[in-house]
Amino acid sequence: MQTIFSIAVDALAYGMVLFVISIGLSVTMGLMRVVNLAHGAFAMIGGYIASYAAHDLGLGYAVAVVAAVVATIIIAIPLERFLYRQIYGAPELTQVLMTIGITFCVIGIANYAMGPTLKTIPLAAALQGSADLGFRTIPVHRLFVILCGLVVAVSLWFAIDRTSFGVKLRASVDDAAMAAALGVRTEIIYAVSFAVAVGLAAFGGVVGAELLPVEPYYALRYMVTFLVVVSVGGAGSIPGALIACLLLGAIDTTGRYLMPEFGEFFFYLAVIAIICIFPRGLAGRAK
Amino acid sequence: MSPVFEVANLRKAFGGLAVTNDVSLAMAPGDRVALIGPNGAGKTTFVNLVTGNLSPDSGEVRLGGETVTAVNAIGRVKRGLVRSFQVTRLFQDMTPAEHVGLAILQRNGKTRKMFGNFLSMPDVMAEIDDLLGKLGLTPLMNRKVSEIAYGQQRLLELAVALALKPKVLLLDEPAAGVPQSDTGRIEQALADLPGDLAVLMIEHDMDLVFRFAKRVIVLAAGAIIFDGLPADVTRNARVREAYLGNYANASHIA
Amino acid sequence: MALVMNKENEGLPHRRGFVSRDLAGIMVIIAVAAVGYFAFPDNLALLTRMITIALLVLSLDLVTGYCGVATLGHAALFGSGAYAAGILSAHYGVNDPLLMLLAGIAGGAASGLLSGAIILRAHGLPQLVLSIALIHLFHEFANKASSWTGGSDGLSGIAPDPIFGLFEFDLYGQTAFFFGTALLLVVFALLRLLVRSPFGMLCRGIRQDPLRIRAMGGSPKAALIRMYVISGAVAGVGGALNAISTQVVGLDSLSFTQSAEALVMLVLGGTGSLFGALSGTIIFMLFEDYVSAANPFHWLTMVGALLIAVVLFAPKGLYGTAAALIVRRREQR
Amino acid sequence: DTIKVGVIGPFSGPFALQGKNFKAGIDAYMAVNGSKVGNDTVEIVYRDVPQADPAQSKALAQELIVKEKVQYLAGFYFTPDAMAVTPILKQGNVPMVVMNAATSAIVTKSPLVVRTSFTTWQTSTPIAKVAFDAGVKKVISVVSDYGPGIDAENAFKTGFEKAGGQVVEAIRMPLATNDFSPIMQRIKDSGAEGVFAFLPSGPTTLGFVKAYNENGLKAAGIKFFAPGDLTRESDLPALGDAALGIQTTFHYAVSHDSPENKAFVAAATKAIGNKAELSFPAVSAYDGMYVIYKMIEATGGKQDAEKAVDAVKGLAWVSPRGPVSIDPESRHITQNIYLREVAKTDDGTYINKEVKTFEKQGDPGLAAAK
Amino acid sequence: MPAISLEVDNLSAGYGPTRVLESISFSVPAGARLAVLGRNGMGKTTLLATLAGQTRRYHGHIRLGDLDVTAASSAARAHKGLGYVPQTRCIFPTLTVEENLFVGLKARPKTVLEEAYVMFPRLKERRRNLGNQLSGGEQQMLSTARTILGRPSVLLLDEPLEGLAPVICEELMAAFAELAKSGDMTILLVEQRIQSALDFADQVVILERGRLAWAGTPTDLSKDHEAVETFLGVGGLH
Ligand SMILES: Nc1ncnc2c1ncn2[C@@H]1O[C@H](COP(=O)(O)OP(=O)(O)OP(=O)(O)O)[C@@H](O)[C@H]1O
Ligand SMILES: Nc1ncnc2c1ncn2[C@@H]1O[C@H](COP(=O)(O)OP(=O)(O)OP(=O)(O)O)[C@@H](O)[C@H]1O
Ligand SMILES: CC(C)C[C@H](N)C(=O)O
Ligand SMILES: [Mg+2]
Ligand SMILES: [Mg+2]
Repeated sequence: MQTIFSIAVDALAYGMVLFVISIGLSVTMGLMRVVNLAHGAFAMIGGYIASYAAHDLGLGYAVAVVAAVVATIIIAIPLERFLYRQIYGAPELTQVLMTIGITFCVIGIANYAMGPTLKTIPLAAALQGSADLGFRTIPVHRLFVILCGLVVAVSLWFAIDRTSFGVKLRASVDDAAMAAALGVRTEIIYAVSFAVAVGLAAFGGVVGAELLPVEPYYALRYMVTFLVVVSVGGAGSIPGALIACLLLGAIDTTGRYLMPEFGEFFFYLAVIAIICIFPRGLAGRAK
Repeated sequence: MSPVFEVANLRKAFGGLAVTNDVSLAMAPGDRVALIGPNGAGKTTFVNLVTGNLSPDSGEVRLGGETVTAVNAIGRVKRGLVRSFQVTRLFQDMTPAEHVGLAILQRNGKTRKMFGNFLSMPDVMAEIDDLLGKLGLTPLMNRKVSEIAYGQQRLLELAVALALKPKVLLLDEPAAGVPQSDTGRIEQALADLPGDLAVLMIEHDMDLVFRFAKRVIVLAAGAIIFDGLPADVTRNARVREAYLGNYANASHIA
Repeated sequence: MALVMNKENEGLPHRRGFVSRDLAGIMVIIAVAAVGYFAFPDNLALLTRMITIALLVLSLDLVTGYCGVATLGHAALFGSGAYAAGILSAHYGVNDPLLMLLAGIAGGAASGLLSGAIILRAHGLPQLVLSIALIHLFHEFANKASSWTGGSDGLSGIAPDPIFGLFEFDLYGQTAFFFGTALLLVVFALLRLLVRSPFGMLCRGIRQDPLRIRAMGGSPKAALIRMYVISGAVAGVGGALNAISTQVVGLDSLSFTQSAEALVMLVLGGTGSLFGALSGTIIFMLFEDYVSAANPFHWLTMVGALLIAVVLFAPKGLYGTAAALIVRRREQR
Repeated sequence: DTIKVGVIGPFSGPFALQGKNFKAGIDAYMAVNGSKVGNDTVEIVYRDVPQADPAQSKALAQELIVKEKVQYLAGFYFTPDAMAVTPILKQGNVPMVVMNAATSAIVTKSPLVVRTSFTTWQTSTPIAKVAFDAGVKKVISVVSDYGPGIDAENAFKTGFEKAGGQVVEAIRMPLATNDFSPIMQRIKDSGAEGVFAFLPSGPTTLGFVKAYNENGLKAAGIKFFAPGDLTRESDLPALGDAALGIQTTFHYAVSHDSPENKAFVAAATKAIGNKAELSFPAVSAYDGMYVIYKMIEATGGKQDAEKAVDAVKGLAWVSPRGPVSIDPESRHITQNIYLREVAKTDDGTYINKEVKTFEKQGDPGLAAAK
Repeated sequence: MPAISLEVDNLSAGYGPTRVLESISFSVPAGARLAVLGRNGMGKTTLLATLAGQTRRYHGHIRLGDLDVTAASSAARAHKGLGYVPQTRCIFPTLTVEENLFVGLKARPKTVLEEAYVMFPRLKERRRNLGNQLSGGEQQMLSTARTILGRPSVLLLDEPLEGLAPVICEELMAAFAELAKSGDMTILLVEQRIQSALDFADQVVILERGRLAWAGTPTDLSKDHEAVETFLGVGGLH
C-alpha cells in the first residue's frame, strides 16, 4: 500500500515536471501551429543563463529564474522577428527543417560558449532537502515544481480560453489573413505568444533542471519527450497537456518500478494506444 | 418503378439539436428532385447521412433495394451513390484533367495499376475531353486548381461527380458561386445526364430549382414539410414563410 | 501582359515530356555516379553509403512527399531490411548478395506493413508521434533481441559472397559501389513509373484530401498501406545494401536519429519529387562529410545554418525551388 | 616519410567530450614525445562518427585506408564502430589500436586489434570484492540496458557470487531514463544492503546520484558501488557533494599520484584547454599513441600490420595510470584497477581519490565468454 | 458633391507571378453602393482582396477617405474603416460563433454582439457551436455579421448571398441598403445574381479579364444590351 502511494507521488511529481517543461511547446505547436523543435533549445538557454547567474554571478535562485526567463525572451525576439515569422503558416515539414536548424545552431553555440560539461543550478536553501510526507520523504524541490505546474496551468488556461487576447490568437492561427482583415494585428499577437512560449520554455528548463540536467545536447536529447507529451495531450489544449503529462508520467513511473527493463516499451505502447483511441490527442479538437 | 434509393425514418441529433428528424423518402430512376429549405435546416447533414459520411442515430438507407446503412461511404459510392460538396473539395495542385481522369480510373477500378498513365489510355482521355468540354473547362484543363477561379472550381466539382457515372447523384448547391452566365452549363450538363439516373439537388437559386426539378422537397428544422410538384410549392404558406419569402410572389416561374 | 486567360488553346497534356524526363533522370544518375567514381575513386565507401541513404530517402518520399504521411520513424523500414539481410548471412550462412537483397526487401516490406497499419491511424502531429513511438519500439526490440541482432554491439559476422561468384566486396568498395548504383537505377526507374501511374495519382489525391477520395469511392487507407509496403521494400533494398556493403548492422540503422536525418535530407531537397529526394541526400551528405572533416567541432552549427538558409531562401527545398524557378522562366518566355 | 594515423571518434555530437579527450591524449603524447619516430613524421587524420554508427565508421575507415593511406587506425569510442572495421584490417594491412570501446570480444574479431583502454568486465569485477569486503552480502544490481551495462551486471554478479555474496535482483533500465525515483523505490523494496550501478558517463549519472540521495537511500545506509564511468571527472563538478563518498573501481583517475601522470595531466590539460574536461579516454589515447610509436619503431616505418602487432605483444611500460602491459595472448591491456572514493580537495574541486589498488588485472570478460 | 470615400488609381495586382488586375481606376463617393460585376474568373474577388490588402499589388494607389492606404497592412486598413467579407467566408473553424463575432468587434464593447443576433437570429441559436459545425448558409451569415460588427465605413462584400435562402437574401439586401443609407457606409458588392445587385446598387462597374470594361448606373446598364451580352453573357435582364 505504502509502495503504491509512494509510486503515485513519484508519478505526480514526474508528470508535473514534464508539464512545466513542455507546456510552452503546446502554445507554439497547438496554438501558433509551429512545430517548434527548438523548444528544448530555449529551455536549455534558460538553464544556462540561470546556471551562469547563480554560479558565476552568485545571484539567488529566484533572481536567477527571473533573469533566465527575461534573458531567454530577449534572445528569442530577434529569432522570432527574422526566422520564425518566415515559417508561420508554412508546411509542417518546412517548420521542422527550420527549427531543427535553429536547434543545431544553438547546440553548437552553447557547446562553444559554455563547454560540453553538465551545468547545475544551485537551489535556494528553502527548496533543498526533503519533506516528510508521513509515509515517505520527497524532495522539497519536487513539491515546488508541482506548485509551479498548477499555477502555470491555471493561468495559461485562463489567458487562452477567457481573454480577448486568447480569442485573437486562436483566430489568427485559424486564418491569419482573415483575422488581419478584421483588424487583428497578427504580428503582435504572434510575437507576444511566442515570447510567452519561450518564457515558459526557459522557466521549465530552469525548474526542471534537477531532472533533466543542462548540457549542450539537452535540446536534442529531450526533443522527442516534449513532442510526445504535447501531442498526446492534444496540441494547444492546456488541460489536455496536463492530463497527458500526468498519465504518461504515471505509466512511465509505474512501468519503471514494475519492469524497468521494459520501461520504454510501456511508455511508447501507451503512446500508441492513446493516439489510436484518440487520434487527435486526449483533448484535441477537430480542425 | 421500384425505387433506386430509399430512406426510412432517418434521425440524427448533434447534442440536443435534432438536425434530421424522422426523414423518409424514396426516389425512382430518372427522378429530378430539388431539396430546399432554410439555412441550417439539415440538408447537408441529410446528404452526409445518406452517403455514409455521418452515421445516423436511427433509420435506414437503401440503394437499389439493398440496405446499406452498415456499408461505409466508399462502399456506397461503389454502389452508385455519388455526391458533390457544398464547399468545393478539390486537389489544389492537380489539374482538372487529372481530377476527371482520377475519377474515371477510380470508377473503372484502375487506380490499383502501378504502371502506365491515363495519358496513354485513349478511352479515358476522350471521356475527359468530352466531360470538360461540356462544362466549358477545356481551356483550363491543364492548370492547377489553385489557380482557377472559384466559380470554375464549382463546375469541376460537378465534373468529378459525373465522371463517376452514378446511379443516384446528390448535388449540394452545385450552382452556388457560379455566375448566371455559367449556370446554363450546369443545367445543360444535368439535362444531358442519362435518363435513368436519379438526381437530388440542394440549391438556393430558385430559378435553377424550378427549371430543373420535377419534384420539390422542403426540409425545415430537420423534417420534411412539403413533398410535391414545383407548381404547388410556391402556394404552400409554410414554405413561403420559412423559406421563399417574396420569391413566390414574383412571376419567375416560367 | 500576362493575363491568365491567355492559355486558352492549350491542348491535352503530352506524354513525351514525362518519358524524356525519365530518360534524363536515369542519365543524370549515371552521370553523377560516373563523376563520383572518377572524382573520388578512393572514397567509394562514402559514395556507397550515400546510395544506401538515398534509397531510404526515396522510400520516405513515397509516403511523405507523395502521400502526405508525416513520419519520423522511417528508419524502422530501413533497419528491418538491414537486419533481415544481415541475420540471413550471420546466423544462417546464406551469403549470396542477391538472396540477402531479397531478404532485405521482404523485411522492409513486412515492417512497412506493420508501420503503415499503425501510423495511418492518425494524422498530422499525432501521426508524427506515432511514428516516433514506433521507431523507439523497433529500436528497443532490436536491443533486447541481442542474440539475433547483437544488441548495442551491432550484428557482425556478415560475409557476403562475391556477386555472381565473380565480383568480391573488397576494401576498395568498387563492387559495392557498382552494385549500389545498379540498384538505385532500377529502383529509380520503377518509382518513376509508379508515381505517375494511376496508383500514384490516387496517392497524390489522398495527400491533399482523403475525404474527397472517399467520395470518389477510393479507400485512402488501403492505398496508403500498399504504398507503405512498397516504400518498405525500397527502404529494405537500402537496408540490405547497407548490410552487404558494410558487413555490420548497428542499432543506429533503426534509430530515431536516422529517421530524422532522412526526413531532413528529404525536406532539404524538396518533398514530392524523386529528384528532390536524391539531391537532398547528396547535398546533405556531401556537406556533412566536408564540414565535419574540415571542422568536426563546429559542423553542427554549420549544418544548422544550412537548414535555416534553405528554409529562408529555398522554401520548397533545393530541388523544388530550382525546378519552380525554371518552370517560371519557361513560362515567361 | 610521413606516417599517417587515422583516428575515428565522436568529435561532435553528444559524445564530443570523449572525442575531445582522445585528441587531448594524442596531442599530449605528441607534444611530449615529438612527432618524429626515427626518420618518419607521424601525422594524425581525424574522422568524426558522432554517435555509434558502424556503417559510417566503416566507410570512413575504408576512406582512411584507401585514400588517406593511413598505416594505423586508432580511436573508436563505441564498440560497434570498432567491430565494423575489424573485417577490413587484414586486407588493408593496418593495425587497429582501440582507445576506448570496452566490449571484451573486439580483440577476438581480428588479430590486428590492440586495446589500450579497458573493458567493462575489467573495471567492474574488482568492485564486487570491495562490496563483499565491506560487509555487504546482498546487493541489487542496476544497469543501463545496453551492451556495456549488461557486461557490468555479469561481471559484478560473477565476482560477487564467487566471493559469497548474493545479487538479490538485477535491474536493467533504459538508457534514456530521466526520473530514477521509481528505481530507487525498487532498490529500497528489494531489501538489499548495497547497490551496484552502471550508467555510462554523462547527464544521466547526475539524476541517478541525486535520486540516490534524495530518496533517502544514502540515509538508510544502502551502500553504493560502481565502476568509474559513473564518476567521470568531468561530471564531478555537477554531481557535487551528492557524490561524496561514492566508491568506484576504474583503471584511471586524473588525480593518480605519479610523476608520469603529473606530466601527462600537464600536457593533456594544455591540449584540452580546461582541466575539468579531462577524463579517462585521454589516457587510453595517450597510451595508444605510445603503442603506435612502438609499432612504427619496430617496423621501421614500413607498412606491416602483423609485424607491428607482434612487436607490442607483451610490451610493458609505465603509463600515467600506473604500470601496464599488453597481454600477448589477447592483445588487451593488463593494468592496475584502483578503488577510488569521491572526495573534495582543499581548493573545492572534486576528485576520485585512490584508496586501494588491484594490481595487474587482465580482462575477465574474455574468459567468461568462453 | 459628396466626399470620396474610396479611390483606386491605376491598380495592378495578382498572385505571385500571375497578374490578374490590370490598371484599374475608379472612385466611389461616400455612402454609394457600387456593384462590381463580371463573369467567372474575371478578377472580382482579386479586386476586393487587393483593396483589403490580401494579394500582391504591383503598382497603383488606394485611398481610403483622405488617407493613402496603399502601403498599409490588412489590419491597419481594417482599423481605418475597411471591412471585408470574403467569398470563401473564412470562418475561424475552431472558434465558437460568439468568438468569431468577437474578433470582428475591434474595440467595440462585447454587448453589441446583440446587433448581429438581431440581424441573424439563427446565429444566436448556434452561438456556442464551433465555426466548422455550421451549415453553409450559417457560415455566410456569420461572415457577414462579423464584419459588419466592426462598423466599417467602406464595406466590401464578395457574393454575400451565396448559399442563403431566398427569404434571408431579401432581408439581407434590405439590411445592406439600410446600412448604406443610415450608417453612412459605402458598399462594394460583388454578386452573381445580377438582378439583385442592380436593384441594390446606384453605380455599376464591370470587370473583363482584369480590366475595367464598363462603368455607369444600373439604368444605363439595363439599356446597354450589348454590354450585358458581351460582359455578362446573359441574354437580357428581367
Ligand atoms: N457536427 C455538428 N455539431 C453540431 N451541430 C452541427 C454539426 N453539423 C451541423 N450542425 C448543425 O446542424 C444544422 C444543420 O446543418 P446543415 O449543414 O445540414 O444545414 P443545411 O440545411 O445544409 O443549411 P445550408 O443551406 O445553410 O447549407 C445546422 O444548424 C448546423 O449548425
Ligand atoms: N491563388 C491564385 N493564384 C493564381 N491565380 C489565381 C489565384 N486565384 C485566382 N487566380 C486567377 O485569377 C483570375 C481571377 O480570379 P478571381 O477569383 O478574382 O475571379 P472572380 O471574378 O472573383 O471569379 P468568380 O466569379 O468565379 O468568383 C482567375 O482567372 C484565376 O484563375
Ligand atoms: C562504457 C563505455 C565507455 C563503453 C563504450 N561506449 C562502448 O561502447 O564500448
Ligand atoms: Mg448545406
Ligand atoms: Mg470571386
